[in-house]
Amino acid sequence: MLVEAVARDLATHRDELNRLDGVAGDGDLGLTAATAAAALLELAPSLDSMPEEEAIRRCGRELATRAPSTGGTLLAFALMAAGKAEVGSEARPTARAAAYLRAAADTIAARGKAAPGDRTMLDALLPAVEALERGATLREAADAAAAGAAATAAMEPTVGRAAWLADRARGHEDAGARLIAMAFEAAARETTLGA
Amino acid sequence: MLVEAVARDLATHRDELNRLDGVAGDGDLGLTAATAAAALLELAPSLDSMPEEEAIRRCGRELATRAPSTGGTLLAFALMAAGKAEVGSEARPTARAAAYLRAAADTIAARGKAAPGDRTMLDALLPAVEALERGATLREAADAAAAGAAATAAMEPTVGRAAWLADRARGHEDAGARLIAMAFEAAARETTLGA
Amino acid sequence: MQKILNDPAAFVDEMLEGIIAAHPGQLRMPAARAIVRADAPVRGKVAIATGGGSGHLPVFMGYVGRGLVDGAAIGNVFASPSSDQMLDVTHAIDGGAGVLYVYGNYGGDRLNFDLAAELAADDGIEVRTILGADDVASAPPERADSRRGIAGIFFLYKVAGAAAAAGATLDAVVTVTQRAAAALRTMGVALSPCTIPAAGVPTFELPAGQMEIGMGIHGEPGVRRGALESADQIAGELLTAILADLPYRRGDSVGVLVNGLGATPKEELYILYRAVARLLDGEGIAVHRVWIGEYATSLEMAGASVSLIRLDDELRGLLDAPAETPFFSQS
Amino acid sequence: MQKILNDPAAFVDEMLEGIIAAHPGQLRMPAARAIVRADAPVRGKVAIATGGGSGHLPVFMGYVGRGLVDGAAIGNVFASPSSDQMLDVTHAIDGGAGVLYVYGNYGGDRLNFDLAAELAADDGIEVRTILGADDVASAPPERADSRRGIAGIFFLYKVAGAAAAAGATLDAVVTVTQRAAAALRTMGVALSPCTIPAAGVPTFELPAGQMEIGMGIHGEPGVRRGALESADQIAGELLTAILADLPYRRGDSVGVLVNGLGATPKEELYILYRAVARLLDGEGIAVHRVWIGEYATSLEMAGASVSLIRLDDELRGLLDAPAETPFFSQS
Ligand SMILES: Nc1ncnc2c1ncn2[C@@H]1O[C@H](COP(=O)(O)OP(=O)(O)O)[C@@H](O)[C@H]1O
Ligand SMILES: Nc1ncnc2c1ncn2[C@@H]1O[C@H](COP(=O)(O)OP(=O)(O)O)[C@@H](O)[C@H]1O
Ligand SMILES: [Mg+2]
Ligand SMILES: [Mg+2]
Ligand SMILES: [Mg+2]
Ligand SMILES: [Mg+2]
Repeated sequence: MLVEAVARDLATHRDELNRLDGVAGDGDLGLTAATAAAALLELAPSLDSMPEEEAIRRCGRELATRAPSTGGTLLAFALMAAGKAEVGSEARPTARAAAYLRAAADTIAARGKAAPGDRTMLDALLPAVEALERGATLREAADAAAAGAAATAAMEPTVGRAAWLADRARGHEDAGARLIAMAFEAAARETTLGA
Repeated sequence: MLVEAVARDLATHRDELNRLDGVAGDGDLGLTAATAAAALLELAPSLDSMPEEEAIRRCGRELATRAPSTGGTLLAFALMAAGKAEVGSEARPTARAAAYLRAAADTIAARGKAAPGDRTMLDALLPAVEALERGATLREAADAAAAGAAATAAMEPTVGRAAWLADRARGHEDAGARLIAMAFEAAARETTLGA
Repeated sequence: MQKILNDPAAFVDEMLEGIIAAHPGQLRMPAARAIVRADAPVRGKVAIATGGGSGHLPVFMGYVGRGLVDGAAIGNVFASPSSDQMLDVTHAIDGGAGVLYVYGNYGGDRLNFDLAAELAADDGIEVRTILGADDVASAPPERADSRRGIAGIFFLYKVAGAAAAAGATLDAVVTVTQRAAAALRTMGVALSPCTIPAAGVPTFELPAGQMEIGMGIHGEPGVRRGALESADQIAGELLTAILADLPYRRGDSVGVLVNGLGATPKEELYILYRAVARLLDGEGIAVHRVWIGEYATSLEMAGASVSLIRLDDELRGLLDAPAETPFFSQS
Repeated sequence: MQKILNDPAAFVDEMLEGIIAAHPGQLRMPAARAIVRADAPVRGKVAIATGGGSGHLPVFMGYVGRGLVDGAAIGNVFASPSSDQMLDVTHAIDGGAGVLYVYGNYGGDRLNFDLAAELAADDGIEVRTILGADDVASAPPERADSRRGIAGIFFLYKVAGAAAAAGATLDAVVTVTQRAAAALRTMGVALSPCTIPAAGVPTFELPAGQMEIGMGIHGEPGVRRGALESADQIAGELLTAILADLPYRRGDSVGVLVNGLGATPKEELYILYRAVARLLDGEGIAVHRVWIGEYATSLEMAGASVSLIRLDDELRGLLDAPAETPFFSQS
């Protein structure tokens, strides 16, 4: 199942995410990711019986309670909004994903007062959403997210903890962007394998 | 001048004495020695005009005020007692030294409630005193002090900080004994050079 | 990781168990990770809530008590508590006169406290918010509202808590606490990193012989890294930045907080204060009262911060008022 | 050496200048390195003097104040003050009702305090002495009078200070403080060394991943060195030794002090206390009151100690009495 695959994968990147977050932030995004992953793995069995939208909202509520850091809370808001997105029930999986994730990205931008280029998760998420909206496969969306994350290494941080000493961050990817890219990568791999 | 030569020499052994004291004690005997040395160097010019006994007592009072650690205070008491020892004014320098230092050793033993073999300064001082009492030269007394200090490496500590975990000290000379040996060595060297 | 703990994942909950076990007459935990005064709610009194990540004791729950704050929501180390926890605290302390949230200006805390405030409003509780944003090193004056909150928040707790204890209305507490926040500046220096227990390795590297001026209390970047300087030089650099920022002027009366980040001995804090006192004296600024010790820590980080708050008669009275918690007592 | 200081040789004097500058209303320095209550001597009250080496704040001068001690003689880091200083303190605090010396059982301090007591007696001041010798790790019971004094001395200050403040005679203060000393046991664990500023290098090595159980607060050897264990295991090992030594028994009422040595965060002290509380509960020993924080430090050493004092009604009353110094306040 997708949630489980992504959660299991994220937990393995704990130290890398901590290290990236430590470059300019407080070095705990890996811990947040691991906590979130554990929470989602506990939750996963109960999701099977729910409609897709409800399952997505449920994941968001779980993150809000169990992983309430900046990154975790923004993702929680994002998932809660995604689960309320207008999605044609007939739509193909990638089209549904595009609709959910557009709502997610808009919510992060609004709640985080962040714009593209601000060196945040958004810089990995938006390219993936746009790719899906153009009809790309999940594999292609994951590559777009990875490219977006890679590009953050050259960006000036202007929001979040990283904004406080811009210089130290340069040359390192934003931790939140990397996390998004990892999640897409795990999802793409799972979908391919499962297909 | 003897006081100056010994003081100047002791100050150079600061780190070695700290290290030895740190093996089983609190690692500050070198600092005490350096502080004492600085105090004696300040005092030295004024000593020239005093009778020998008074100069010795004055050194003791200076240590009592400026270097009041266990080692420093015992030496202070020792010098104050030495300066009151019965010394034939006709006596040769090494005989006078023997009398002063016998009083010093007795005082350390009494005030410190320490006996030979307890792994203290006394284990370097007593062999030197005994040598002087047998008519040895200062050079020979210094060698006796060094041998006495070396022997402390094999002794069980029973007094002072070192008594608390006997094992850790084994194989290392007692810091206070080493200090005494150093002082004799510096005195012997100065006397030879000056002779 | 030279730490006294059991399972790193249980760090926060075991610490809270220890705190409740140690101080049952003064503190209680009405819901998970929600710490309030044992006698909360105090009927008719404006209630003060705070909260944030763990690893900063006595921030946050160390200030829960008489004359200070009424409750605190406690997150994982360096991570925000959830809006649920904040709402739990809000309900447990609400005495019918409104609730003031006072916490540090960090993204996660803001997102969650704002949501909690909305939910509390739905439940009919009036909530107001004042952010600690005292770290002059974290942003230039033109972006002062994006500054981090660090040790100076102690003064906001003290002012808000004393005003509320004296019976002020929510509006009055907000007004005087806002004046305190506007008159408050802090800057710090870090001499070593710290290790989040669950991470197991230091958040960043700071080589021996180096210091970072302006570092945040979670290891966020400072304004410059360089060779470790003398206490007098450090005091000079911190005070120069602080004094120019408000600015503080000749004739001002100030409260001073010299805060240790965790591993720095009190001896060193007093050597630092000696330099601060001389510099303030030279500037003609009068010290009304000083607080020196560990008021907002960063686990076992070595380093210190200096906070100044410019005082008027009302603020002096509130700072001098008695207060008592298991971690802080002033009579 | 990651320290905030100027000249290492000026460490003690600059710290004292900082303390006097910070707390002029509460403390004064009538002679070099002699710190006394600003209002000393208190006429007719038994005066309590203490002192010892620097590097242990709030020990020693942090306990100078109302309800605690009247004065302290301050030595170099980890080195005894001189008998002159002790005599200066004695004269400055003598209120005509006699003076009690309470200090830790270390060679240099004993030699100097004993000489000071003799000189004070020559000046017509009656002086009595009680030694802190609470460290069970430092000698077996048959040599209990050679034990080191560590953090438990806080309880002796508290008891003696409260009794003296209540107007007890010198004999009465001595009697109750001796009872406190006899009912008091401490044991600690070190997780890192510390550096004497003037020495510039750590006093000893303690590799990461190791701990030393029973180490003294100047780095004196403990009873065993081994792999760093969990908080629960450490609490078990410390309490086992402490409980067996007095021994403390089912039904006893105790005061508990969990003391941080310098670099260990309060969070960890509370995790340690959680384990201590469970163990005491299991033994049927009732905790009357706890003190948790930095009460006797060893510069920036990481580690902690646990002290127990068995209480009777009189001791409970004295421990609960109010006290106030710039470093400690209890109401
Ligand atoms: N205002 C914001 N808008 C969007 N994303 C943000 C914002 N602030 C931080 N982030 C993202 O969150 C990540 C950090 O998450 P996390 O470690 O949970 O934060 P913190 O430890 O500061 O609470 C950053 O790498 C960035 O991608
Ligand atoms: N009771 C004693 N009698 C004689 N010598 C002693 C005694 N105790 C300690 N010493 C000597 O003093 C030395 C330590 O001196 P010092 O470092 O000044 O002591 P401390 O730091 O414990 O005050 C020891 O190496 C030992 O030689
Ligand atoms: Mg983070
Ligand atoms: Mg020593
Ligand atoms: Mg965080
Ligand atoms: Mg010493």
